[in-house]
Amino acid sequence: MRTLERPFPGTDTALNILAACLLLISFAMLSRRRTQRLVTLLAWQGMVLFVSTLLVAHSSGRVEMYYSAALTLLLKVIVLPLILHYLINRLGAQWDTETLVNIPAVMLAGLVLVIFAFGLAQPVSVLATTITRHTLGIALAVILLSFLMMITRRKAITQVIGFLAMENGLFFAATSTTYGMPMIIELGIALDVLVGVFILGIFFFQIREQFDSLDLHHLEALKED
Amino acid sequence: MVIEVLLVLTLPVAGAAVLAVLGARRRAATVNTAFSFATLLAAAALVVRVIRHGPVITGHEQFFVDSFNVFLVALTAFVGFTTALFSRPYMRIEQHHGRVSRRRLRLYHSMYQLFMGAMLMALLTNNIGLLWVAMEAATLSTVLLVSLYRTRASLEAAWKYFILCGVGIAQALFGTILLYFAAGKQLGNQGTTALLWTHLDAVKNHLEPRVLGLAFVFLLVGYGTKVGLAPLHNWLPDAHAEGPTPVSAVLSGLLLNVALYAVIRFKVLVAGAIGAALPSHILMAFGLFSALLAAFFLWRQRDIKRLFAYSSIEHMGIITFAFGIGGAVANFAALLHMTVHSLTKSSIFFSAGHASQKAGTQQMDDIRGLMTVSPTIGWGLLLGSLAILGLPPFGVFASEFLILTTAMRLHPWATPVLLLTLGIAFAAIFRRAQPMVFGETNAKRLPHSPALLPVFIHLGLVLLLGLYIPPALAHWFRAAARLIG
Amino acid sequence: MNTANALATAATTTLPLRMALTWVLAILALGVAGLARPNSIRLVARTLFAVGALACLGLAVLALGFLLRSQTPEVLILPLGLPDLPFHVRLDTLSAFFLLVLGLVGAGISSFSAGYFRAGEGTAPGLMGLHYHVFLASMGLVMLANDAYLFMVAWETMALSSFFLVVTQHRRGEIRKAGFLYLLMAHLGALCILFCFGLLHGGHWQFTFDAMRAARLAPAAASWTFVLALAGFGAKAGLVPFHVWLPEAHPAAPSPVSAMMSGLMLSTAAYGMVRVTFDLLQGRFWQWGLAMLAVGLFSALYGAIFAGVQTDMKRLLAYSSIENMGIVFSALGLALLFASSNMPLLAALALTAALIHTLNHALFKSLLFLATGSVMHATRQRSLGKLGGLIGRMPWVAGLALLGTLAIAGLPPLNGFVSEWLLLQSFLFTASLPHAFINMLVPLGAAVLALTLALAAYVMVKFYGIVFLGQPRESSLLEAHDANWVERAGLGWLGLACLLIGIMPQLALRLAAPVTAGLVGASVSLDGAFGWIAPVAAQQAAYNGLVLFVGILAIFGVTFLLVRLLAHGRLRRAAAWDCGYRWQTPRMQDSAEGFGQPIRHIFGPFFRMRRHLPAPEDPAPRYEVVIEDRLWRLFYAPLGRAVDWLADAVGVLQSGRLSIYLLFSFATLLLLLVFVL
Amino acid sequence: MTPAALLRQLAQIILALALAPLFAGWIAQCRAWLQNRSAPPLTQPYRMLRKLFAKEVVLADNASPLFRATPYVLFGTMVLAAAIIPSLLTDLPFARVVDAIALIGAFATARVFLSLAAMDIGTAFGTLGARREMMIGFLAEPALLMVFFNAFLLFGSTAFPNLVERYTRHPSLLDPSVLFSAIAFVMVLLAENARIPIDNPATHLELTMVHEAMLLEYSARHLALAEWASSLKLYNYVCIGFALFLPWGIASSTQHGLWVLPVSLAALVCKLLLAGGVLVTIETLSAKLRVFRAPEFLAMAFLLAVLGLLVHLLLGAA
Repeated sequence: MRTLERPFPGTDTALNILAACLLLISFAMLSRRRTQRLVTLLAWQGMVLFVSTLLVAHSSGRVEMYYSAALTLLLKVIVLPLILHYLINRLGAQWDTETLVNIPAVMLAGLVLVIFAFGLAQPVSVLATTITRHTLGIALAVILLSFLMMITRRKAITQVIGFLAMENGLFFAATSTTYGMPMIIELGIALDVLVGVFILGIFFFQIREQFDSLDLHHLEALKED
Repeated sequence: MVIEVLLVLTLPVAGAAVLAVLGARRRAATVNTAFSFATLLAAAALVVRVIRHGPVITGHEQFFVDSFNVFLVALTAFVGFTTALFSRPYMRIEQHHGRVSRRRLRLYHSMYQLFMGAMLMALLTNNIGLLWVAMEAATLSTVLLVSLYRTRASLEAAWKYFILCGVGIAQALFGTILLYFAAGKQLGNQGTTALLWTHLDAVKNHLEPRVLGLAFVFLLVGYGTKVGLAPLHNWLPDAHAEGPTPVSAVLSGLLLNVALYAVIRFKVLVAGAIGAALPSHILMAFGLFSALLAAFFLWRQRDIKRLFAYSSIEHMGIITFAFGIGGAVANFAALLHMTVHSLTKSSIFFSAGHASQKAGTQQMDDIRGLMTVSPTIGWGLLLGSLAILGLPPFGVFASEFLILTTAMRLHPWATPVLLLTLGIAFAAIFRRAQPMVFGETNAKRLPHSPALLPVFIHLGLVLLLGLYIPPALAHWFRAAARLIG
Repeated sequence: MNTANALATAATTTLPLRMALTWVLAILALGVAGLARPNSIRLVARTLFAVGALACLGLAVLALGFLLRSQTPEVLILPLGLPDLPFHVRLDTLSAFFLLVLGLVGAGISSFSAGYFRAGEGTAPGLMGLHYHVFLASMGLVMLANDAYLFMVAWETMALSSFFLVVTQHRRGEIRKAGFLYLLMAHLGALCILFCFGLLHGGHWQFTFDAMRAARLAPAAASWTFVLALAGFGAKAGLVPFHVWLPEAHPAAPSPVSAMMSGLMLSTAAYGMVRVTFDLLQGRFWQWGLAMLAVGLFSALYGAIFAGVQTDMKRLLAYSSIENMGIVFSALGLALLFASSNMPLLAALALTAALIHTLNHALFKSLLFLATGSVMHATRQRSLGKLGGLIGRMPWVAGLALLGTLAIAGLPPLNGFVSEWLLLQSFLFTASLPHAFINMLVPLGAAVLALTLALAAYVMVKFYGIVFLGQPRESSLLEAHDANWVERAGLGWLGLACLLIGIMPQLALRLAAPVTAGLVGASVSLDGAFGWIAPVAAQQAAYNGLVLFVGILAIFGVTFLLVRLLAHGRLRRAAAWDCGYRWQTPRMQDSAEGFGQPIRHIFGPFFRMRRHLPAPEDPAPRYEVVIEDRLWRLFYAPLGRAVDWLADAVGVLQSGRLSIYLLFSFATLLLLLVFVL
Repeated sequence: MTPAALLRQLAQIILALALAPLFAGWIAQCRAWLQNRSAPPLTQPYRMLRKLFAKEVVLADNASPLFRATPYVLFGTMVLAAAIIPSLLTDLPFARVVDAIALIGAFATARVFLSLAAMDIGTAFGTLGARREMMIGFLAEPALLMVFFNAFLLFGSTAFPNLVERYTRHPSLLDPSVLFSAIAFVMVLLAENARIPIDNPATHLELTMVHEAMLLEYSARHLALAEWASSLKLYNYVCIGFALFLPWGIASSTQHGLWVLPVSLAALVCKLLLAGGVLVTIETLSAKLRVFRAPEFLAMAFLLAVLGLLVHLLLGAA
């Protein structure tokens, strides 16, 4: 049962602020129509993660957290957005927009989810000994929100973005509840995410050439009835 | 690091690399088979070692072999080998029919090996984080296999498979994090100790119940998606129907097992922390619901591979139900059922694949009179279906016998559901299988002779398990049943 | 009734049991041997079936010896099966009795088959031989099994192998349908039996019958067990409403197989019922007896009525099997009534009636089915409307079939009458039951039984008269040939047994005595002179088949001699009187439909009839009547529709839209979270 | 069984053989009187039998051995029945081994053989008759069985001698149910013996025949035996009626001495004369039913018999 050394004034407030940003971004993603905007938001999300990880690393004084922060920066802020932008340009999907139905309702659902997530995380976070205890609820909220986003989206790319946002939420949960998973696992996860995105890239092109569109309503042929 | 474990883990990966380099030469299929066979040998050696010296923990505790995963490792390696054996002529015929190009075969072979490696890793690792990584890897490697034909349907199936399982696996990761978090308070967050199943198992009674409850939900939803529990099952029939038959065989026969294995591993921990009641009831409910739903889906199928995909859902449901019941007998039965189901189901997919190759379609209404045109395929399909329907003296009957009798004793309320499920499933599958096997036909000859040796090896084993279970296997089953509690 | 310990005490020597197992394995081996040269009729049919007949004979002799000599149960554990549940086998009087039935009848059928099977009967002979012998052996194992697992394995193997035999000619669609229906019903029944064992077994691997015997269930559980057993074994026995498969499946199979299914497989159902109800549950509540009695009687009447209106000889016999099994089950119900109200002697009487009727039914039903087989080989006809006058062409078959017909019609001095007499006797004593209102009900039961028995006679007269008597309805029948001597041997064997049991019923009684003694702790009195049965007390009722037989023969002979002595033997052949109508043709004889007309008329409500009557000025007059089973529409069709509907309904879940799927998993997640919260 | 008993047995059989045709003749006479016709002599049946025995048999070409054996079987079963039923005395060795149920069996045997023989030639009318005969049979048989059941419940035996003796010893056992079963029995008797209202023994219109239609193909000695058998059948049924409902005068096994037999013989003859009268009256008063109506008639008989049982049990239970 280790306590943290070198308490750093204001760290937790900063972290809470960052967490709030994260939540804000998720809501923004929930309501954005333009695909490219979503990518940008995703990048911002990564940025916030990077900063928070740095903070946690600095306050907890764990070396490997710096690595994981660097990894975050590399993967979530630089590489993935670049790949996505590249794909969007190659697929000529810059101007793709979602036809979202009834944003207020979705927002309301999102709100309910957030409350639900807090309620869920409350008993758990009181057990947490990390300085970031209260952020678990937010992490969970981010996950659920991006889940909601995936449900509401109709385009392949946006769905993937939602998927990546969910990954971010997970990552945030990992850093906030426990000071990150062991390095090896982190690497594994990162690798998986990277490979996943590559495969998705391949998919986009295949889907594109088969259906000459990335709209998911083409992918509704396999059904019962 | 114990050499056998090392071999079992590395051989498939090496195979993947070699095959990726080797490309689509004519010998690729043979090399694939060879590597699978080597893996099988390594697994056999591992089994022998376990029989001799008991459980193994190795590689800085990152890997372990106990009575729960040893037979699954053996089973996976074995079915992997037989499937490779089967896929050799099968894929050649597919190529001959022009459904796959030679470049795709390269992808196919190396991904196949990678998939095997991932599953073995998932089975052997002691580290729940690695377990997650391996499962994800398994998903990724099979996604490309499912979409191998590049048809619209296969792409759609692969996409759904990817998204659903990806999202699911993400939930599982969150569950893993929560577990790690809970364990940190006992085992400390330094290093990977808090992720090692053996250690978790040691302290499971002291883990924080509330967190474990949450974690279990996320893990169940996550890995349950891959098990194909309704209503998380929707990816399964599509992926099975649209991928190449060998892939369907390994998906049904192995991947579902591995996912279920993960679920049960976590169930053990959670039951230790919050008591067995809650997880048991959740599992039973999931199992019954999946089985019943699958039965009704079976009733309406026209596509042969979809049919047997749904039957996999049904059987996974039954197994989950049995694990939910718990206790020595039910767990024993569930483990036995895992084994015989994967053997039977893969053999069915083998013969179903050749049957649909013959008829040139997967529509069952157009497949007729296999018994007359090629008796081996006909008998394979018929016996396989009868076996999977739980007719003795096949092994499926043995496990179902134990499950049903135990359920009848402990949870009589489940009886009507089970009766309905099994009755409808029987009628649904048999009314389709019979006309395919019997009657007149218009099928044409195949360009290459089908490889049905695996079919009859599998069926032979299933028959054996119905009448006689080797002591070692029985011992593992019993020990694992005790472990699962 | 503390029969449990009486039965559980096992003997030290297990020689008979080992021998029984050896015989069963030998039969199995014969089946496998056929695969050596699957296409040679000479090897498979002529040789293996003949040897199989001998093996059955050996089994019969063994069982006979056990019943008359040792009678102490023997148990054995085989090194097969599940790790903690090896195969337990047991030979006691009950199983011995049914093994005797199996051996006796199996010998007849096998020897007939040796002459019967020709090339090109659908499946390859070797395969058919395999299925045939597996079928036979699995029935033997059903009798020997002493734990639920082995019992179920043997039981389902029996169903499976017989299914393969049913679909021998799988190229014909209706036969495939019949096979499907058959296997489905068999499987559902097996599931019921499985669940019944699930209630009986004692938790941890306690699947042996001994353990089940020891476990005293709570009344509710016991009653559920009984209901499940009745459903399961009733489905196999073809009791209404689970009878639909029987008239489809039995005719579909080759005749020897029909004989085995009707004669032997149905007996295994009776065996299972006795085993579970009397042995394992130790027949505790009279309500069970009443239920079984009601179901049995209804099935009996139902079967008889439907048999009366059939126009296909094998379907007719199949329905008559339903009738006979109904009789057996009503006898069992009666025995249960007596046993549960502590009247062991009367219970023994009814049980004896049930056992002996099972034996008799096995004998004469297989005899008749085999006869139909010969007829079909000789004429290629199954429809009664195309047969007739065969007594002149195939005297052997006709003569032996006559024996079977008289026996199944329950006429003295043949065996059918013996069991029916016993059953009626036991019905007579129901007035002494301690339940007032059952005393009211049972006479009605007796009335129904009497009606059924009389109807059976009607049906069999129809069967025999239309097939063998009169003039050939088709010109092709003129060159019908008689059965070959091997087939005759098989038929003769069965006929002989019918006659023997008829005139010496006390032999059968002596065989049944140890069984009833073991199960209900009493047995009908065997004292009295040779050939005499006086079940309860001689001054109450007695029957002597031998004296009756001799009496009839004597009077017959004396009359004949007197007529010949006092009068003369002059005789002149001439054409039959045509009532002055010269243009009569054989096709003007009364048809099967015609003969069934009174039954259609009287029992109209039972049927769903579609009839086409020709108008007087029809250029091509055509009479057609189609009889359907009401239960099919009332019970089965709606069931199928319901499943169809539900299957369509669940299709919505697989809508093909990814977001919906995601929604499902999302909802599941939230639901579970709420659940654990 | 002692030779004396055997002798008595034989005596009763011979008596039955002798009396049966006479009884038939007596009925014919009564009918003639009731219909204001000049009656045929009492021995008319005997004359006919003699004539028939003298004639030459004309056999259909396709007649099988079954056809030729049937008359003997009929005759045999009926004689056997006569041996069982205590018409004159109860101390009958045969009656101890064949009880009432077996008797029904014997009658059924006769019926089945007759029907089969009728179908053997393959003429339309034969089969028609056979069908109707079997129909009547399967309705009448249960009714008769129920009558016997009732008797069993009253006197606790299905063996005729015991029935009769208990009955004669304590008539107190008699109760209302007997009335029902008596009526039922009479109806069965009419149906089984091809009397009006079910069948017309004197008809020569084939379409309405039942019994006669089955005998159409028989001639000479075969016909003679068949006719004799049917008269025996009637006689037997009447004797069953006596044994069940008015057993007085039948010599029981306990009483011995020479005077016994004449007395019981006298009683029997009186009862027969009476029965003949009653029978003819019924026949003359009722009209023949259509064949389709026959089931209703017999169902009524069946119902009455069962009702008798229930009445007995109700009173017994009360």
